[in-house]
Amino acid sequence: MVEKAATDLGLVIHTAPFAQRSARTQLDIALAAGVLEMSMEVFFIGPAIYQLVDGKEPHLAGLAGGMRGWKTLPQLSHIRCYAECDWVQRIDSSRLMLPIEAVSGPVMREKMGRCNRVLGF
Amino acid sequence: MVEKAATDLGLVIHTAPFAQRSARTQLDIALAAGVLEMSMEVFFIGPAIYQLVDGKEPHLAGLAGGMRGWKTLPQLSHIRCYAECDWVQRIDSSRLMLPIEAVSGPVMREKMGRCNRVLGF
Amino acid sequence: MNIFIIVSTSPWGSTLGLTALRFAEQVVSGGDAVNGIFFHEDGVYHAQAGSTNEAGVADLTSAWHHLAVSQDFPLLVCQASARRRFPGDSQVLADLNGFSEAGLAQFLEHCAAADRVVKF
Amino acid sequence: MNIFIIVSTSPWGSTLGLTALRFAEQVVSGGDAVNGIFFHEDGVYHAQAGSTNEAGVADLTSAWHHLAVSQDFPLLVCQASARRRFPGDSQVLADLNGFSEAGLAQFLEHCAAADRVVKF
Amino acid sequence: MVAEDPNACLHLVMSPLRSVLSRCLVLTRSGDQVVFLGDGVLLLVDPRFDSVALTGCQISILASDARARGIPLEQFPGEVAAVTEAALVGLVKRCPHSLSWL
Amino acid sequence: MVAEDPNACLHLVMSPLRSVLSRCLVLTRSGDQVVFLGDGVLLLVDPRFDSVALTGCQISILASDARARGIPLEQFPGEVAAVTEAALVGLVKRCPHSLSWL
Repeated sequence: MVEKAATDLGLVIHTAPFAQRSARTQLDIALAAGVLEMSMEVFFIGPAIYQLVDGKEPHLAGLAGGMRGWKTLPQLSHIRCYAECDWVQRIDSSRLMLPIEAVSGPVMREKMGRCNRVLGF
Repeated sequence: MVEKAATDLGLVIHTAPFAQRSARTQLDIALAAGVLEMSMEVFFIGPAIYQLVDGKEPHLAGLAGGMRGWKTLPQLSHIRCYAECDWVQRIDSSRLMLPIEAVSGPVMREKMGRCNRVLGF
Repeated sequence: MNIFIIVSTSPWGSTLGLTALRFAEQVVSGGDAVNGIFFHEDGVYHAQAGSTNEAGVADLTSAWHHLAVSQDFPLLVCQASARRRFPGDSQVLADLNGFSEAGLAQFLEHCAAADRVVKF
Repeated sequence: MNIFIIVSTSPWGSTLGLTALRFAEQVVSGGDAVNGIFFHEDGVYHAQAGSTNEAGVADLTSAWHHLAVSQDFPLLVCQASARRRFPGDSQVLADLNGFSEAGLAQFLEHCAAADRVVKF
Repeated sequence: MVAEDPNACLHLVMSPLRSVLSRCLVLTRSGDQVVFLGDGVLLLVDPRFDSVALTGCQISILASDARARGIPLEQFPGEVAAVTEAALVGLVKRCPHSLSWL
Repeated sequence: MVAEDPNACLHLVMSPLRSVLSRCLVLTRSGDQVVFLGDGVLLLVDPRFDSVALTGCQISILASDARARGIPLEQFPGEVAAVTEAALVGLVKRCPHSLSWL
């Protein structure tokens, strides 16, 4: 059996989607990593999962759009997304832009530990 | 019996002492109100009570000093300070720059409601 | 009623700046008055035109100026907050965009003169 | 070891900027290397000299510059963060103080080249 | 024209963090108005948000901020009122004091 | 010279808010290093701070940040280590990953 290569980048997202208003910080880093063909595991903590909710109307609060860039990530590189069970349960899965694996904290911690590089935002 | 006049200003302080690094925002407003001879009630919520702790060494973290200005307030105008019981209990009272009344939330809310103007920082 | 508004957040740090602007517009259109806006802490960046040159995001500086001129209320920039953030002469910067520096005594006088004070 | 440092807070918004500087100095004096500093979000204000002209508070801009020159590592200012905050030509501003603008690809390359990444 | 409520305080909750709400609760009592706006709207979808602590308060959410962040207004029970910026002016006029929690 | 611990993560807690610590705890496990610095040092004097959630982790506090804020280092039990910026470099070298919680 061939051992699976470790994921290049573990991205831990733990702030609210628009905490720095443009909300693009985390997405932009994910896109840049995708362009460099880095494989990624993204860990959404708490309300950060709302990054992936489609159907936002950011213009209503004077916010920039562009969040749909998340949808393009699987075309760039290998990506897997995780979020906490209790947050995922409350969101209609048809509204999520990428497939999400609802897992516990310890499972996320374990997967994160095996990434070559971890960045948190 | 003469009815006591309402306090001019209720100041609600609910952020950590150095949240904006200089930590002087709240003190500066209190001092400005004191100079205008406004009577004051100051409500410290959570870690904000550390504003009044003496013996800080702000230079160790590159912070500006001047917090001892709290001590001069009673010379400018009438001032009363309140904080939550559980926070006050954990601080050696000899380290506080002004007398503090340890009270419950409902008591603070009641006193606050009777101030002519309330400002929160 | 006379309403005094405090803005403490930067144009890019949150959506509260835009909410404050809309709130002020609604105060006026409902027949009440704004007696001034006080830009405090990171709110002082509202006085810096061109701060948010991002597609789809409104530049609030000129919107504030427009509303203040039409309704004749002052845009007050907290002097201490501005001096901590803007290198050089912050008064010059503020003047350019129709804002003026104010100290805390002036702030408290506006608070006292208003029927309501609200902070964003 | 090679350590890459991210600074995300403004010089006045917290004490973490000074902690980052002291951390970098300790990395160097302990015989390890800093392969760069990335100033992100409100951290970009570290590139603006004279930001904290307050008594008793150190101006970090020149301290960063001094350390970077003596140890030959780059001071990278996040381009997107800077353009959102500085009106006009942010590159010119950054250049003046020995900082240079960087995109996220450059950021990720520095992360990959380092043994450790730490954020303040 | 809304009548003034001399005993009510208006609490503007602007943070998505539960511990900021905890601080707000110290000074909240029955009859107060609590409005969630800005990133604070995310508190209302936090699985650990407990509305029991706000019993006796009128709870509102700023509709534009909720929709901007992808939070559907239909999902809230009747006890949460979706409000406009104009309605927010009404609440400010109704309550002599307001506190902002960020 | 401290040995590298390939399984440890270093958590830098920079916020005084308990709910930021809650987020940190989601990704914390026994053997991790947790350092309180910046305004995060105030969490250690929060009456509702519960160190049980950090059982199995080494807890440290940045001494300069604590003293700057008037928090006496003597008041902490032996389980909390006061550290310098130099010691922080040692912790970063020891742990392959670090996460900052602000």
